[in-house]
Amino acid sequence: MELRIDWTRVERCRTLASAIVEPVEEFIAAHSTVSVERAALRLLGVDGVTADEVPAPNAIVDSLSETGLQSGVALAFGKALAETGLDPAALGEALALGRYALEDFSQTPEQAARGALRPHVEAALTRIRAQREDRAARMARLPQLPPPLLYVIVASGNIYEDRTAAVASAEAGAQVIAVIRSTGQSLLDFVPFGPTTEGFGGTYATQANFRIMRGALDEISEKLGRYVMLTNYASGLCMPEIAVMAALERLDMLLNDSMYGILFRDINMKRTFVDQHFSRMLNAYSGIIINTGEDNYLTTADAVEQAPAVLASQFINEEFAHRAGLPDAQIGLGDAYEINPDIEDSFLNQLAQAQLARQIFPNAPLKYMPPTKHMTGDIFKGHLIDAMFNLTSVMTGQNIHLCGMLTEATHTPFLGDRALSLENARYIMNTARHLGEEITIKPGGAIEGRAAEVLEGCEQLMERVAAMGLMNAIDAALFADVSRAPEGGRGYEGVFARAADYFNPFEDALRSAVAPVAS
Amino acid sequence: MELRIDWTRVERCRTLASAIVEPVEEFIAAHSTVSVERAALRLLGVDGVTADEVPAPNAIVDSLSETGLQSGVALAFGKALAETGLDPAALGEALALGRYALEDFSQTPEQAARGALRPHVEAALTRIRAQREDRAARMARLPQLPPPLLYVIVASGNIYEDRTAAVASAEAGAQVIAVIRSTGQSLLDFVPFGPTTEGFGGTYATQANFRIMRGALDEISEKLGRYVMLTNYASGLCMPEIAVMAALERLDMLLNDSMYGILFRDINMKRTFVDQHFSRMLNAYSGIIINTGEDNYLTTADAVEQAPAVLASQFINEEFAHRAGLPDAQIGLGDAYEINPDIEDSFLNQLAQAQLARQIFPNAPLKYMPPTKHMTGDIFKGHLIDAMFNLTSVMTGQNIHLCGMLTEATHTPFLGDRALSLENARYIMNTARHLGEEITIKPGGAIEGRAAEVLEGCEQLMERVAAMGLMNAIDAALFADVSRAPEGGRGYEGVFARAADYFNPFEDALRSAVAPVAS
Amino acid sequence: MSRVVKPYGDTQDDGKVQLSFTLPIEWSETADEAARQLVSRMGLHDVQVVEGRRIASGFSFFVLYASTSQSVDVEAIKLPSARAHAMTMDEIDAFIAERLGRKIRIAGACIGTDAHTVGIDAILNMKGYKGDYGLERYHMFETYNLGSQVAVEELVRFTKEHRIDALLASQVVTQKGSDVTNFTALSELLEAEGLRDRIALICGGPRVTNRLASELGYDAGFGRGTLPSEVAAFIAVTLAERLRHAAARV
Amino acid sequence: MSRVVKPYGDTQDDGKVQLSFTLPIEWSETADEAARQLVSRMGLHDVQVVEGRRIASGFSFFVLYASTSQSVDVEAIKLPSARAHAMTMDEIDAFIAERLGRKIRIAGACIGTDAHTVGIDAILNMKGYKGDYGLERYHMFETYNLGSQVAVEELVRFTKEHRIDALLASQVVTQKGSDVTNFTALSELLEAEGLRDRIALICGGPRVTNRLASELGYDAGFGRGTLPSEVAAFIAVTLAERLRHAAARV
Ligand code: B12
Ligand code: B12
Ligand SMILES: Cc1ncc(COP(=O)(O)O)c(C=O)c1O
Ligand SMILES: Cc1ncc(COP(=O)(O)O)c(C=O)c1O
Repeated sequence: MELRIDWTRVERCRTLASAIVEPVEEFIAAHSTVSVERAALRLLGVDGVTADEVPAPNAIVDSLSETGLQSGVALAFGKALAETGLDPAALGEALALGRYALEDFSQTPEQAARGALRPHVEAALTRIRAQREDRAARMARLPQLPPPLLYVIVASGNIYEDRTAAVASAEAGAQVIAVIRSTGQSLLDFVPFGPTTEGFGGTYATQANFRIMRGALDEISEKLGRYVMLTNYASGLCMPEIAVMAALERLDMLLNDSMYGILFRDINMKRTFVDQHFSRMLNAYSGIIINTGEDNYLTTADAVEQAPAVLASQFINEEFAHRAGLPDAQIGLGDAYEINPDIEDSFLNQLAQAQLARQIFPNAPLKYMPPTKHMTGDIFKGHLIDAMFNLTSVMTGQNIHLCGMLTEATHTPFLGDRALSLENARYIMNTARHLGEEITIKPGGAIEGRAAEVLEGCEQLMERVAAMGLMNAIDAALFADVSRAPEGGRGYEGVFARAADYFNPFEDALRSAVAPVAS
Repeated sequence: MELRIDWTRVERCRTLASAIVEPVEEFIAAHSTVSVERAALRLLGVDGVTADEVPAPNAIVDSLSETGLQSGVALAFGKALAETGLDPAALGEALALGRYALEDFSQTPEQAARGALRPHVEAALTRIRAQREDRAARMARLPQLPPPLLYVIVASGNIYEDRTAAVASAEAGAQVIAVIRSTGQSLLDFVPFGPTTEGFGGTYATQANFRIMRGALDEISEKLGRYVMLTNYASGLCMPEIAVMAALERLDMLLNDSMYGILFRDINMKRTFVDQHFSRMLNAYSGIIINTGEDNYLTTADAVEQAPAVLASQFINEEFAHRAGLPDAQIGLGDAYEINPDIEDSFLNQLAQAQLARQIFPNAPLKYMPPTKHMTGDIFKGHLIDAMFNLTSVMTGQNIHLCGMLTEATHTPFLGDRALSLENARYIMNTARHLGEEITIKPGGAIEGRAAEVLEGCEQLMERVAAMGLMNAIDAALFADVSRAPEGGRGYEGVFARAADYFNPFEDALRSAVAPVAS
Repeated sequence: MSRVVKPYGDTQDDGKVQLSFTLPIEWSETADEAARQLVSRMGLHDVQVVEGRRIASGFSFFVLYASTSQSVDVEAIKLPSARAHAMTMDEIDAFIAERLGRKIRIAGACIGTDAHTVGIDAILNMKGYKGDYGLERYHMFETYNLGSQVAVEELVRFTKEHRIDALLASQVVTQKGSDVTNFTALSELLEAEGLRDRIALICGGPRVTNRLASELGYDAGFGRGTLPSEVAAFIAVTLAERLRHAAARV
Repeated sequence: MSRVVKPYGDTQDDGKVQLSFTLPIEWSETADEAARQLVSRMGLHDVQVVEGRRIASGFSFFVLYASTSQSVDVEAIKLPSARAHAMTMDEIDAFIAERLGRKIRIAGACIGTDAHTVGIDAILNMKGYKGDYGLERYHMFETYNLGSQVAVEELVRFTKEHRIDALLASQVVTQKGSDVTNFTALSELLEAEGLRDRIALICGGPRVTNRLASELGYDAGFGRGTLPSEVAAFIAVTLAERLRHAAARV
């Protein structure tokens, strides 16, 4: 059911995306953030918390002077490594407990620091590569069900209940499990520590929680004979650190959007741009598929009106991702089924939009988000809206399919809700498996017309954004009707200009390992 | 979404249908049944019951000698009319109460009888015409919602609860209300009398119940500004009588199949053929749309295998209907969504079948029956199967749409079930209203292939039926895997050969009013 | 040993239950509250009316979630299962040949005015159900399928005439308790005719449970999803037991 | 006068209710029976387990229909409705001008870590909700929308500083009772700061009911489907009443 598309417009949009992203990339190259630095420490093996429950990476980065920070924490930490002869984990603990201070070692020559770091950097990258290879081996051995990948969320607030839920979902047909974070975590400028059992509307993303979940899913994957993927959320104030944890614990996907935090969490844009870049380089190296958050445009604003903005955001996310070295196969661009279900022919518009994304991004594993905004307590109607979403997905060949819940308006999913939801997806996708291949879209009809309209609107929007620059465009509320100032929002204090001697061994290593992709 | 169809095959099927029906029509012309005779009495105005609760029409027909019967009850009754000077209702009562006996008047000349009957025959036909005109006027004044006509059943067993349910359904969007009959009524060789409050799995079809329901629906039609139709079941041992009641009480549709009773209720085939003919002539005259029962083939046997038999039955029902004077616009041919929902691409097969019927019978108001057989106690899944049925219906332009119930496997519908069901239909049909127009079917693809296969299978089946004759074919279990002997089954004792002086003034009047339609 | 369980929403023992129903009242905030109170009276707490709306004049529909404080001890459930004797067709035939040494005579019907024969056919017909052969296919059964809408009197007459060993009655329509009425009529008539003790009396249908069957004085009841071999095994084992008891009494 | 109603299936007072839930047990006939018993213990009768199946190891899902013997007297429900004062925007503005003679100062926020602003925005923003204008559009309101994830302390500070007359708190996330926790924290802090009596304190969110609000010591609570004008009318009437009472006391 191919649409005829004006490909010159598509090319123009890609050119515009590059023009839009280029200046931001220059800013990124000249800056770092506290979270990038903490991520470097985590990669080296620093973990744990202080007596006051402050995570060691935070304690250490916060202990740096401003100039110390501007050179990158790796340098100071490397010096201490060289002097103390401790391994990074032990050193991190000692620093966190205040047994040493980084400034004690400021006189150590840079070369010694680099030398001391080298084996640990290598070790970290080796660990990540090992996880990547392990994943590849498991996926080859434990093949997945026919596409799309059915994706469900667990969100009880308690990692152990989540584990039960995840295993049950996998048995019921889920191919991807996402552990939704507690409200507020994305605004924390640190990553909580250890297994957690208390969250609201979700469960904290901690490395221990990642590990518990990965262990359970590995076990059930073996039992089921198919690899079940795990995902979590990076976007927020700690994108780089969560990317590290995900790499180490073999998550398979990660929510990672170049603008989500800015628009939807009022996180400073400069902070977000720098953070997303580093975290995406890591994602690229880890073989993790990112999931972008275009669905969020549609939860507050009207889905018909916002369709061009969604497409524009997909182009921009793609460009940022390419620049961070992510190949198409790892760019899970988002879209959502959020048009008011009571509009006549709304299904046709949904089809148009989904198929348009499919054709414009043929190699991206598109991530399709379910209806949420128009879901109500009428679970019976909700189940039907989900069915039409499932139908659209299978007709247009989406890849990552977040299953809608009939109880969307009521509570984070119950175990039984997830079973019904998976059954919904399986039934619809099976009964209409090859429908998309057996029909053609009427040339010049309503569906093609809608697709053309969206593409045209997208191009116009991107022209405006390119003309004023991305940061000013966001300031001017060109995305999601939200205005964010370049210096406003949370976490701006954590952004800093790199000194001339700024040093981040991981960035260097990743840059040579994951080359930017030409869009 | 037109299918390319081999029209020479379609023509061949129509030729075969004519060849199949022709000999049966000869049989019909030479016979009558007790129910046809009772229908004549009812048309004349005979009603009520004897002291033993035997309906007056039964008591009177049963009182005739064999030869008396063979001349038609009208003759004997006409003689009594002439002699007593009573009006038919009063005469009927007097006969039922045993105050007179028909044989008392056997010496009266035939001419006197005919003369006495004439005004009452005229009056009956005038009443029916008046109802037909009343319907037309109401429908013009109170226009219906966009097609298809949403049709729901009420079946509490109690006509007063049914009335509540019918009004509520109309408010919730129903355009047609069917009152389902109690189990067993189709095997009764009489029609129960008066309002009834006790039925099992349905409510008795009585003239009083018809009237109660029609009254309630007329009232709500005015309130809603759209005419709500009423329907009930004719097929069974009393097809002609129920056709009379429906004509008099202004029902708008009637289940009336030329073979249903034979195959699914083990009613004698000769009885059924004669009865369906007379009842359909009446339906034609009353402007009542018949609904045929092809869906029943699919409730016991496999829907994929039986598809050719369904189509064959549609051709045969069409031919019988045409011979009884029904124009296409009054022939609601049945089909159903009964393929196992868990078969891959089952939706494609359903589309193929529904669209095939649509194109072969372009002027017939197709009646599309919902999934029943594969519905289970899992009401959530059931609601989804109904949704795909709804989608098929709107895509292929079905006309009369019997709404599926999520509780199909559990109970006759609750008031709330019907509301959910109507909401399901409305949502799906609205969100995908013009989908059928916006797509084309891949030439030579799976959908077209399936349609061609069904048509071919149908032709083959009809060749066999034509070769052996319809009665023998039914004996040989060529339909629905059920074998019925020409002289077997219920009600055969009520079939009789017409004597040379057989007289049925209604048949004569109807034959000249409703001319057979050329297929 | 006991194992007490509660409904599971997303947390062990949260007791979460979903409900829906219609109330014969016009929708309003008060109607929502009426729905809430009604569910509270069922002993549920944390009642949330997540949907309440008018579906017709004078009728409102509600969807609710709530927590029950009730629980049930799964280990304490003593359910005499009619499906307990898993055997294959060949095993059952061999078992009958050995223990009874003769064919078992079986009659089945859909009784009363019920015409839903698919279920009883699934049990009796050669073809069977879900790949499990029907009773007609067994060497050691002689099977009579009387079809649909068979009056209880007729079935009892047939049982007497054909010296039936096992009688199978089906009921699918359950509205206004018509199934219970017909099942009861059958067992009472058999009793009255002095036939009850001689036969294995079995009922079935989608709403039948073995518990209901014993309440009605049947030897067993089979519900949705029954396989023919489950019924066959039950008949074989039951009649063999009877023979053993009868032998013991001699 | 009383009007006692029961759920309506297809017959007046049949009491029919649909339920579904998950039990943490492997599916079997016994599991069906456990589900049945559980629902019986809720005081329901004629319990029918129409669906029971395994959804994962150790978990089964059930759908049931049953009849409740409970009923509820609709006339006896005394529900202080927060939505009782139907007025248009112009009427409300006029009412405030006449009764209070000054603008009402309103602050609204989504409190705690909750970021769901769509609901409170629907009430406050110009644009409003379902064609009903938001409070910002009223001449006689001066409105501050503090947005999302506003700490209770910050909101109370703001209330004091800006001499707020009516405070609107929203909570959409309700998991583990976080909504009740945050609402309670807010009202307690206002109390502690001596501000509570001076303001109209209002909460809202999809799971809020006016009943819950009064339990938590709020003046009113607004749930799903609330229109801005309903809130506006409540604020106007409540503050006018207070003024009258205060005047009376002088
Ligand atoms: C097919 C069907 C029909 C066909 C029946 C064809 C036939 N020859 O059987 C037709 C179209 C004729 C029909 C008609 C009617 N039907 Co009907 N029908 C159904 C339907 C769709 C499927 C039933 C079925 O075949 N199930 C498949 C079989 C294999 O399952 P089963 O019966 O449960 O049998 C299994 C077990 O229960 C068990 N079993 C069953 N019997 C026995 C007996 C013994 C001894 C044993 C050991 C085991 C056993 O073994 C079987 C295999 O596992 C159901 C809805 C549904 N989806 O369930 C409605 C349904 C049963 N019908 C219903 C009704 C009301 C009717 C009518 C009365 C409607 C009307 N007024 O016109 C008519 C009248 C028929 C009559 N006189 O009885 C209602 C019954 C409501 C109720 N609970 O009272 C249902 C539930 C639909 C509804 N929701 O309204 N129906
Ligand atoms: C949109 C949405 C989002 C958007 C929010 C964007 C935004 N700026 O608001 C985004 C995508 C960001 C989001 C995120 C999350 N969400 Co959210 N989200 C929703 C969704 C789809 C719709 C909510 C909505 O906008 N409703 C429309 C408005 C108009 O309705 P309303 O809020 O009820 O408001 C009306 C009335 O209640 C009332 N009202 C509301 N507040 C007030 C206040 C006052 C004073 C008054 C008078 C009246 C009033 O008036 C309004 C108009 O009538 C719901 C699901 C659903 N369909 O309901 C989930 C839902 C609310 N989200 C949920 C969750 C868990 C989350 C997350 C925590 C998930 C996660 N872990 O990542 C995050 C975190 C957000 C956070 N920190 O709080 C859950 C909450 C579960 C629960 N009951 O606890 C829901 C129910 C989804 C689910 N089933 O899991 N979400
Ligand atoms: C891209 C992206 N990142 C992160 C999140 C979750 O963020 P938070 O924890 O702030 O709700 C979302 C939520 O939808 C998202 O789309
Ligand atoms: C054509 C037709 N007539 C009549 C009936 C109802 O007949 P009975 O009352 O025998 O169930 C049906 C049932 O589906 C039917 O399809």
